Order: sequence, then C-alpha cells, then structure tokens
Amino acid sequence: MQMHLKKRIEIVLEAPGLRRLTETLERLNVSGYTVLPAIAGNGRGGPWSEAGQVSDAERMVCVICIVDPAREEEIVGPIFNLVKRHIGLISVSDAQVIRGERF
Amino acid sequence: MQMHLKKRIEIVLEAPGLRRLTETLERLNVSGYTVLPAIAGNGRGGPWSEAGQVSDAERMVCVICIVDPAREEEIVGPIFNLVKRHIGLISVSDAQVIRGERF
Amino acid sequence: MQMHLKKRIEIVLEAPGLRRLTETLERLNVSGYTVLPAIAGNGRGGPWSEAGQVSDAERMVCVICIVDPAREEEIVGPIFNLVKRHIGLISVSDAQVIRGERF
Amino acid sequence: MSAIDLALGNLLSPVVLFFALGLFAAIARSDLTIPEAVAKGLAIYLMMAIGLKGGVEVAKQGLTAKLVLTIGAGAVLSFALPFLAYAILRTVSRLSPVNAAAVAAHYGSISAVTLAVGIEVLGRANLPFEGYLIAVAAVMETPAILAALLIVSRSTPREDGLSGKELFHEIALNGSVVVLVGSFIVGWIAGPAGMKPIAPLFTDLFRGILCLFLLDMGLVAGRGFARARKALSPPVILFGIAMPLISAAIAAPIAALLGLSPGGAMLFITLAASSSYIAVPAAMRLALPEADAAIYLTLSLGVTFPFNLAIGLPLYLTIAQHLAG
Amino acid sequence: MSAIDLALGNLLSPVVLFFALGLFAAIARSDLTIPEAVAKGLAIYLMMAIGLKGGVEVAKQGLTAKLVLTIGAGAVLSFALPFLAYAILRTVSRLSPVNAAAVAAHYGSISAVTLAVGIEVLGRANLPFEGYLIAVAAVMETPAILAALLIVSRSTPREDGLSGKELFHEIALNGSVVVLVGSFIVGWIAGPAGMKPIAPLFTDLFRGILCLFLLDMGLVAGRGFARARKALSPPVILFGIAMPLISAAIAAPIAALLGLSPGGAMLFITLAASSSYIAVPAAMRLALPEADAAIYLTLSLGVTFPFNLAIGLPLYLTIAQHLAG
Amino acid sequence: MSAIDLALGNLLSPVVLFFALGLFAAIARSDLTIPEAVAKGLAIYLMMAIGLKGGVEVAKQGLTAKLVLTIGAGAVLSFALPFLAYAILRTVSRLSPVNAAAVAAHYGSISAVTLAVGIEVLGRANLPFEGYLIAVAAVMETPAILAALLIVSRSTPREDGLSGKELFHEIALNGSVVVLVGSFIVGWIAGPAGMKPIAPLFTDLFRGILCLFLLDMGLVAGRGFARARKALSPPVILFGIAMPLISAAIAAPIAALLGLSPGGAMLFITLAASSSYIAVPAAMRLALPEADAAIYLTLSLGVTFPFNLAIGLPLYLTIAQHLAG
Ligand SMILES: Nc1ncnc2c1ncn2[C@@H]1O[C@H](COP(=O)(O)O)[C@@H](O)[C@H]1O
Ligand SMILES: Nc1ncnc2c1ncn2[C@@H]1O[C@H](COP(=O)(O)O)[C@@H](O)[C@H]1O
Ligand SMILES: Nc1ncnc2c1ncn2[C@@H]1O[C@H](COP(=O)(O)O)[C@@H](O)[C@H]1O
Ligand code: NA
Ligand code: NA
Ligand code: NA
Repeated sequence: MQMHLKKRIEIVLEAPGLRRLTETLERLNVSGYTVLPAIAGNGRGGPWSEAGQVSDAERMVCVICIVDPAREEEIVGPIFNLVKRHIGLISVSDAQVIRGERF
Repeated sequence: MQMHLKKRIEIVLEAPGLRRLTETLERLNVSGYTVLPAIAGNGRGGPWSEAGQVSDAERMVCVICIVDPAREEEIVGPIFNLVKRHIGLISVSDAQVIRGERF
Repeated sequence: MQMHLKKRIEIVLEAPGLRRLTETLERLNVSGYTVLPAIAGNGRGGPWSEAGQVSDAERMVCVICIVDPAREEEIVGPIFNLVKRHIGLISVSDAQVIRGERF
Repeated sequence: MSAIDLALGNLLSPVVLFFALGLFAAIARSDLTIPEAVAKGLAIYLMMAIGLKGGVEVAKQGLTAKLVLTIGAGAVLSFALPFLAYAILRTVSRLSPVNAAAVAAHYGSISAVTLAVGIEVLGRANLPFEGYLIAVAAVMETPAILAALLIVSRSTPREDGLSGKELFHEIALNGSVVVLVGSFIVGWIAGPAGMKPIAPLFTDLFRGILCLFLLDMGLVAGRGFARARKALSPPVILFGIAMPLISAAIAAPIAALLGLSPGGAMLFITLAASSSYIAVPAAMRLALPEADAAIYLTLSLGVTFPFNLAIGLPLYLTIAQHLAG
Repeated sequence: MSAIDLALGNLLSPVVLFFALGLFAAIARSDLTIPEAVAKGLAIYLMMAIGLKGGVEVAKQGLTAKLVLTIGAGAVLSFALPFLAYAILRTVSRLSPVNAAAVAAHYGSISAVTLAVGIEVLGRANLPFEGYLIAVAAVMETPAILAALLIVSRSTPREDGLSGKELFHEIALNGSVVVLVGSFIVGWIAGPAGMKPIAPLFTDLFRGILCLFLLDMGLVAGRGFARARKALSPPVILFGIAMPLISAAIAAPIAALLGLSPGGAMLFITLAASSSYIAVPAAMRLALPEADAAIYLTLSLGVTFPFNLAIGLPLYLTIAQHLAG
Repeated sequence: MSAIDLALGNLLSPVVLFFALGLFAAIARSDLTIPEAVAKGLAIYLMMAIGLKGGVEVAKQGLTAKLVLTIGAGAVLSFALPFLAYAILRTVSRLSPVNAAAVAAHYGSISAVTLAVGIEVLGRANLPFEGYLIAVAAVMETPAILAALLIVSRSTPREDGLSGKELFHEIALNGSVVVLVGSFIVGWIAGPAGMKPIAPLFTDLFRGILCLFLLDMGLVAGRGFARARKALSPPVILFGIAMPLISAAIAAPIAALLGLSPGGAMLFITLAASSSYIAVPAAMRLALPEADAAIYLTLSLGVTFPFNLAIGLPLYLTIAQHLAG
C-alpha cells in the first residue's frame, strides 16, 4: 500500500481557547483536525484535573492535525502565535497516511 | 534500556464503526489496542462536536495500535478496507517500545 | 521557525496507578505531562471498556510526556519499573517542539 | 379547549420554550453545552420512563385483540412509509438513491422524544391513552431500517463482507430499542404496585427532565442547522414538513379503524408523523455509511422535530379528537 | 431567630456540611471525585431552577418600577466594584496589574451558587423575596468583566488581533448567562401554572441537588487550595475575606433605598458580596489569558465562597432584617 | 409473607428486573451502555443516600452500647472472613496465592449496592432497622483489604518501594468510604429536621435510582461475564455462591447475640454475605496489581451479586425473621 509522509501536529491547549484555534485552522484552510479531551496534566502552571470542574477555565484539550509537510511552516506559525498567549504546547512529528491527496 | 522499533497506527473513526474495527483487529491477531474518545473535529464532512449528542452517529473515536513493523502491511490493508466506507483516517508513525516481544 | 527535537513518551496505564506515575514524574523533575482518558482497549488481559464502570479498577489512561532526548533514559527507566507491576505500555517517539528550553 | 388554545398552550409550555432556548443559544453561537454523558443519561431515563408507563398501563388493561392489531398496523406502517418517502424524495429533490433511502428510513421509524412530548401534551389535556402504544412505538423503530436496506439493495449491490444477519443483530439490539422494550416488560411484570415506589423518579420528574432534554435537543438541532444549511436544498426542507403531514393523514384513518381512544389515536398519529433521531442515525452509519449524516440528522432533528413540536402535536390531537368524537 | 442561632443553623445545614466534607476529602487527598460531566449537568440544573423560580415570581408580581431600578442598581454595582477592588489589591498586595484586574472582575460579578445557597437560607427562615433578584443576578454577571478590560487597557495596550466585538460576543453569550436569563424568561412566560408540572424536578429537588453540588465545590476548592497555596500571599487572602464585607457594606444601604423586602435585601447584598466562579474565570482565560488562573480561582472558590457560606450569608440576613425592620 | 412469596416478590421487583434487563442486553451484545460519568454519579448518590439515612436514624436513636458492639463485630468479621475464604479457595481451586488473596479481600468487605437493595427489600416489607448498620457497613469496607495484604505478605515478599503507610492512606481514603462515612456524619449532625428539605432527592428517589443503577450493574456484569468465562473455573464459580452462604451462616448467630431487630439482623447478615465491587477492586489494583482483575471482578459482580440479589436477600430476611421471632 502506497503511504505518503505527512506531519502530525499535536496541540495541548486550554479549553476556552479552542474556538479561536479551530477558527485559525479553518482560516488556514487546514483540511481537518480532531480534538481529544485531556483529563489532567502538569506544567509550569502547576497540576490541574478536570474532575468536578464546572468552569472550562482550567481544562485542556489536545488537538491533532495531520498536514502536508510543505505547509508545516505556514500552519505552525499562526498556531504558535495564538497559543503563546494561552496555556499550551505544540509538538510536531512524522506520520504516514494512505490517501495523501486529502491533506 | 533496550528499545525496539514498532509502528504506531492511529485510526480516527466514527464511533458506530468501532465494533467492526476491533473485530477486524482481533481477527488479524493484533496483540492490543487502546481507544481514546474524540470530542470534536473537522474534515471534508464538516465540523462535528459530541456536546449533547445522544446518538453515536456523528461521534469519532481514536484507536491507537502498536504493532510490529513486519506486520504493518498485513494489518493496515484490511483496516483501510474497513475504514474507507466509513468516515475515518489512518496514520502510521514510528515508536520505540521496551518489551518488544509482545507486539 | 526554529524547532527542537524532543522525545514524546506515551504511557497507557491502568487508572488506579496514575497517582503513582505522576508522583514519579514529579520526583524526576519532568517539566510537564498531559493525561488523556481511554475508553476501551484490548491486550493480553483481554478487552475492557469504561462504559458504565463505577470502579476505576479496569480503566486505562494515556499519559503524554514530552522530554529532552538527553533525559530519555533516566526517565523511561523509573517509569518502566513502576509500570511493569501494573497493566500498562510505554512507547517513545520523536517530536519537534518550538520552545525547546522548556523541556 | 379549542385548537388554537391548544396550539398556544403547547407553544408556551416550558418543554417547547426550553427547546427554543437551546435553538437560540446554538444559533447565537453561545458556548452553552450539555455534556454528552448527561444527554445520554437523560435519554436512557426517558426511554425507561416511557417504557414503564406503557407496561404498567398494559398490566392494568390486559392483553386484547386491539393491542395485537395496533402493533401489527404500526409495524406495517413503519415498513411501508419509507417506500413512499423515497419515491417523493427522488421525485422532488436531487438526493442520491443512498441519501434518499437513508432519509426515508428516518421517516418510517419513530422518535421516542416526540412521543414523550406527545404524552406530556396528553397529560396537560388530561387525556388517557392505551398503554400498549408504547409497545407499538418500540415495534415501529426497526422495520423502516429494513425497508431502506431493501430500497438500496435494488439499486446498489452490496460489496462489503458484512452478512445481513450481523447487520440485523446490530440494528435489532440497538440500545434504545432494548431499553424501551425492556422497560415496557418490566412495567408489565411489576404492575401498578411495583411501579409505586419508583414513581417519584419515573413519573413525577418526567416533565421536568423532558425540559432539560429538550434544551439539549435545541442546542444540537441549532448547531446541526448552522452547519448543514448547505446540504439541505429547499425541496428537502419542504419534504421535512410535508412528510409528517402525509404520514399523519395515512395514520389517522387507521387509528379510527382500530377504534383507538382520542389519546391513543393522537399518539398513533404522532408515531407515524415523527422521524427517528437516535436509533436510525446510528443504524445508518453502519448499514449505509455512504449516506451523508448531515442531511438526515439535520432534516429529522432540525426541521421535522421542531415542526412536530410546535405545530404537529396540537394538530394531531385536534384530528384525533375529531376522529373519536 | 437570633443571629447566632441563624449562623449555627446555617453551619449545621446539610448544604454547608457537604461542602465541608468535600473540602476535607480534597485536603486529605482522597481519590473521591465527581465526574466533570455530572458537575456540569448539576450546574445547568441549578441555573435553570434559579431562573425559573425568579421568572415565576415576576409573573406573579408583574413588572414594576422597583424592578427596573433594582436591575439598574445591580448593573452599576457590578461595573463599579472592580475599580474599588483593583485599587485595594494594587495598594495592599503585589499582584501585577493584569492579575489584579482579573481578580477584581470576579468580585464585581456574582456567584450563582452563593445565590442558590442564599435562597436556601431564606427557605429555611421562611422569608419570601422579590423574584426579579434573579434577573438582577443575571445582569450583574458581565459588567464586571468589561470593567476589568477597561482597567487593563489603560495600563497595557492590547496586541492580539481580536476585535472587542468578538470578545464581547464570547462573554455575553457565556453558557451560564444564557441558561440563567433564558430560564428566567421561560418561567416568566410559563407562570405558576406552567411551572406546576415541572416543580417536582426544579423545586422539590433543589436543596438536595445543592448538597451534591456543594460536595463537588468543596472537592474542587480543596484541591485548588492545596495547589495554589504558594500563589496566594496573606494580603491576597485577606482581600478575599474583606472584599465581600466591603461590597456588602456598600450594597446594604442601596437595598434599603430601593425598599427591598428583608429577603430581597439579603439576596441583593449576597450578590454584591459574592464572587464569580463559573462565568468570569472562563471569560478571563479568553480576555486576559496572561492572568494566573490559580490566583483568581482559588481566591474566589477557596476563600470567598466558604467565607460567604459559613459567615457571610447569616450575617447578610441579619443586616437585611435590621434594614427592613 | 411466606419465604416463597418473599423470594418471588423480590425477583419480580423492578430493581431486580432491571438488573436482569442489563444482563440480557450485555449477553445479547446490545450496544446499550450507561456513560461512565453517569454511573459514577449514581454511585455517589447511592452512597450519600444510604449514609444520610443511617446518620439520621442514629440521630433519632442516640449512641448505645449495642451500636459500638455491632460495629466492633463487623470489623472483626471483615478481617476474619478473608482468611477463611483464602483457605477455601486454596483448597478447592487452583488460584495462585495472590489471586486467592485478592478474591478473599472482596468477600470480607461489603457491597454498598447489595446493602442498598437490602434496604429496599426491608422497605417493601415495612421493616425498620438500626440506622448504625450503615456505620457498620462503612467500617467493614477496609479491614478485609488489610487481611489480604497480610495473607500475601506471608507468602510473597513485597518488592516495590511503596511504604505501607502510603498504601494505607490510599485505601482508607477511598472515595466510596469517604462519601459513605461523611454522609453518615452529615445525617447524624443534621438530624431528621435537617434531612426534611433534602428528602425529596435522597429518600423519595432512592428506589427509582436504584433501578437505573442496577440496569448499569447488569450491563457491566454481563459484559464481564462474556469476557472472563475462561478465567473462572467451576470451583471458583461455586465458591462465589457458597461463600455468601457460609458468611451468612457465621453472621446470623452473631446478629442474634447482638440482639439486633429483624431488619437490623437481615442487613448485618447481608453485609457479611455481600462482596465488594467498588472499593476493593480499586484497592487491589494498587495493593496487589499482579492479581487478575478479571477473576475477582467477575466473581464478585457476575456471580455473587446476582446470587445475593435473587436468592440471598430473601433468604437472609427469612433467617433474620426466625432469629428474632
Ligand atoms: N512536557 C510536557 N509534556 C506533555 N504535556 C505538557 C508538557 N508541558 C506542559 N504540558 C501540558 O500543557 C499544560 C500547560 O503547560 P504550562 O503552560 O507549562 O503550565 C499542562 O498542564 C500540561 O497539560
Ligand atoms: N487532517 C486531519 N487531521 C486530523 N484529523 C482529521 C483530519 N482530517 C479529518 N480528520 C478527522 O476525521 C473526521 C472525518 O474526516 P472526513 O472524513 O474528512 O470528514 C473529522 O471529523 C476529523 O475528526
Ligand atoms: N499493542 C498495543 N497497542 C495499543 N495499546 C495496547 C497494546 N497492547 C496493550 N494496549 C493497552 O494496554 C492495556 C493493557 O494491556 P495488557 O497488559 O497487554 O492487557 C490494554 O487494555 C490496551 O488498552
Ligand atoms: Na414515523
Ligand atoms: Na459581587
Ligand atoms: Na462480605
């Protein structure tokens, strides 16, 4: 099976900023993304846990976004600009996909 | 610590198809998998969110499956056949594990 | 944008052991981690699903932890020692991050 | 009560107002959400409450020939309506055969939530109904799905390796069908005496929880609508309003023939006129994954459900009262 | 009831005891947790119940000039208090301008849960209140946020590309505001007759569910406290106790001027003295993401809320009874 | 009521019928599920309701010597039964020492849900009970875990770096123990007057919510069973039925010696005969992670719990009535 090399961007971001992130992704014409919930974590801001929280203020989500390597720079830049004011983390790794034309 | 190179298969799939996927994995004698919930996403089919959904019709899950590189082809093929009729996405990346004989 | 190579450690662990894991990470001075819930899975111990569970006894979580490559050995060792008595799985892959000095 | 009083009383009932609130919040892009786990828990509660109510009524009234006939009539309707719906859709809209069949399945099947609001409307009007209509509802959930598969199989050959038996199993044991039928049987066995200690939960709270649930449905419908506007052409939207009326027109004389009480006739018409939103969408993802979920979900939840809520239910009650009067 | 009886009765009420239980469990590092979905569901229930109660009361009493005046007074208070709070914080503590402004916003806004417990206290004391105080509560949620933005904009220039309009939309349509205002309107339209069938859920269960919710709040407050101890300096903690008293001292004469009943005056003072814990924190993450959430959340939920629960509420009731007596 | 009427009435009660429905759905591989968050919320509700009920009863009756003696007897039983269970298991089955010890811990400890159904059975039979049996239940949760650790430490040396103190902390502050004991104390302090306003939630809804919860337990038990069939050999399954009877036979004369009322004796026997399904499994994952969870969970929830539900409870009631009669 023919596989195509893509970049897998993983963004851990505080939940209230999610809408801004997805709007940024849509503005950048990113073909798709998937949001996973996070239930706990720790960072420079100290540990947190979603348990029993009513406000989303301290919750995190993890957004996965597979993009074409050619577009990595152009996408990571604006995301970084948005995330840097919020609590968050961006990491990028390699991934192979099948229907390469989609990304 | 001795590490072994494996393949990490990540499948984003609509929830109603999950049972078929796990049955396929079991038929293929895949040693294990882990299912993470997704809470929102976007793709060619437009954005979706689990918030308030009663039906699983539009929900996605993310299945992670670490397999031996030698078996990658033989496993990705049938998964792709199953996923292609459903809404979904397969990506494969490298990962190192410790107890290599298990996979 | 200047990216830095880091290691992404992914630990699938049964939920009751989570506190011990995070305490271990803190003892190792790991700069941060994120916990994702798992909702189902399969392994040598057979399939499980969180659906309707009241006890955490059979639930899994997935802990993601991005660390400096120089510290990989020193971190993976103690984690492995802890995880090996529990039901669990550790995998390590490469990832690029932006603010490299944080990890 | 006159028909207009009825319609107004319905529109101003908290249940409908909370649906409107949800709709508004979603369209205004508020971040209000009801967690998925809570929504699913509420749905299970509603199915249990409806099922128990029906079962207890049957325990009171006993098994009759009318019961068996009504169940049979419901099953036939559920199987037949999708063929009609499919024919209409293919004539008036440009939906592909698969999409048209998937939509058609929703209109043959029933909506347990519309049924719940129908029961609430009867409660407000102090009208009793035959308890076995709950059983009719349960029986009407699935034949429509089979009809849709039949329609598609005539135009497209199936290619995946899935046996029909496996598919039937997945559909027939759909969680919502199991809870509804199961609770019906529990109510039947336990009877009025067994129901008494659990009535504070399953009877007294029913209408309040319906409000919470409809707030959620308003949110989901509103969000779906914002998103699927493009997918829905005017003929398709029109279908979402005309089809319940057509189904009601077919079901009304049958209800009269069966000799149902005004309350029972109203629910029978409501079942025919309502379109599924829980069981059938999930079944369609399995049976016809090529069909576009945005179309059938939005049409069923965003067009037909609000129409039934605001206009359909009081109309069906007026019809039922005339039939029986 | 004497003031001391009142305070003791309050401290030994199940609602407060369950908060203490949660606090204890968290500080003792028990693994007890209430799932996030359940906590969010309970919060939505509370907002609906409070909103409905207020709306039904207004339906009973009708629109009056006093209503409009009280709402206006609430809005002004909510906008003015943050300036005072900011000045105090900058004088007595070392909080940065952004952190001080974020904290200040919380104290101008209100806590729906403190309001709920206040209503429960009135219920125990058999005191009625003006229903429109719920509307006052809804109106007081947001002006404080705008005040905080104004304060910050004078010291720090905004640099991100977000328009104020977009931000205002995100804040004004915050889910908790929408549910509270929406349910108020539903209650108003439906009136006492429409409320009756849903009262078993929204009235009878109110106090019991408050217990569950306060168990959760105790857990969250306790965990936050364990974690943010370092972030909170003694002057900041002192502020968390002094500020509600200052706000109460300002609100009390206003309540007297408005001619509110003892129950109404008590709730008006409670609104002024309470600090937000649901709507404002989420808004601050969007509007002032540089502010440290650990500071404002812990101060509001871990210091001011328990203070109001244990000491504030009976005190405000005593004051209100003297004002009106 | 004769013993057979009792057994039949129990089997046909909605609580048991919903458990059967869940069991059926799981075994038939329906996709019906209750979200984890809802199940956990229901479990916390049940613990609170039971704890409050017990505390209020003690507030009514006051502290007595019998209370202290009964609690002491419960603690001793909980510690002693695992040794017996371990000896039986090692004799009749091929379970490893660690697995046998883990199973044994479950049978010394108690099941709060079985207790809840026991209270429901007493309610149906109109029998009162000594409220402090709730405290007995709380006290019996943990000694069994210590016993299991003692058993294992004699055969296997511990190798991980965990101090016993740390482990004890994790076990003693298990969430379910904290809620049960805490609510008991809240009920005790608040007394009947404080309980009144929260009774609609914690008393009136108790049986209905038990139905929902047992539907879930049926689902989980059925799924576990389908999956762990291989792990459970016939001698182990037999143990799951015999052990509650043995425990009941030991507890019955103690209940008589203590001079408990029929209702109280029935609950005391039920506690001894029930096996844990929430607190102990989680503790075992921490204390004895090498033990196979599939064995102890399925045995406790899939074999012993249904046995107690269907046959055990009416039997224990009959015994208790003869003891006291
Ligand atoms: N090294 C890391 N690996 C994985 N997740 C992290 C890491 N550092 C931070 N995070 C996540 O990002 C959140 C915010 O981090 P911080 O801004 O450092 O407080 C944390 O609460 C974690 O959920
Ligand atoms: N490029 C992508 N990166 C991550 N997730 C994606 C991507 N494209 C699609 N998805 C996920 O797969 C689902 C279905 O995609 P689609 O079939 O394109 O509608 C989406 O709703 C997303 O959750
Ligand atoms: N190959 C694998 N890929 C992904 N997850 C796995 C794999 N093997 C095991 N797991 C996860 O780890 C859990 C415990 O595995 P085991 O100890 O083999 O029973 C499983 O229930 C899965 O959630
Ligand atoms: Na229909
Ligand atoms: Na305030
Ligand atoms: Na026991």
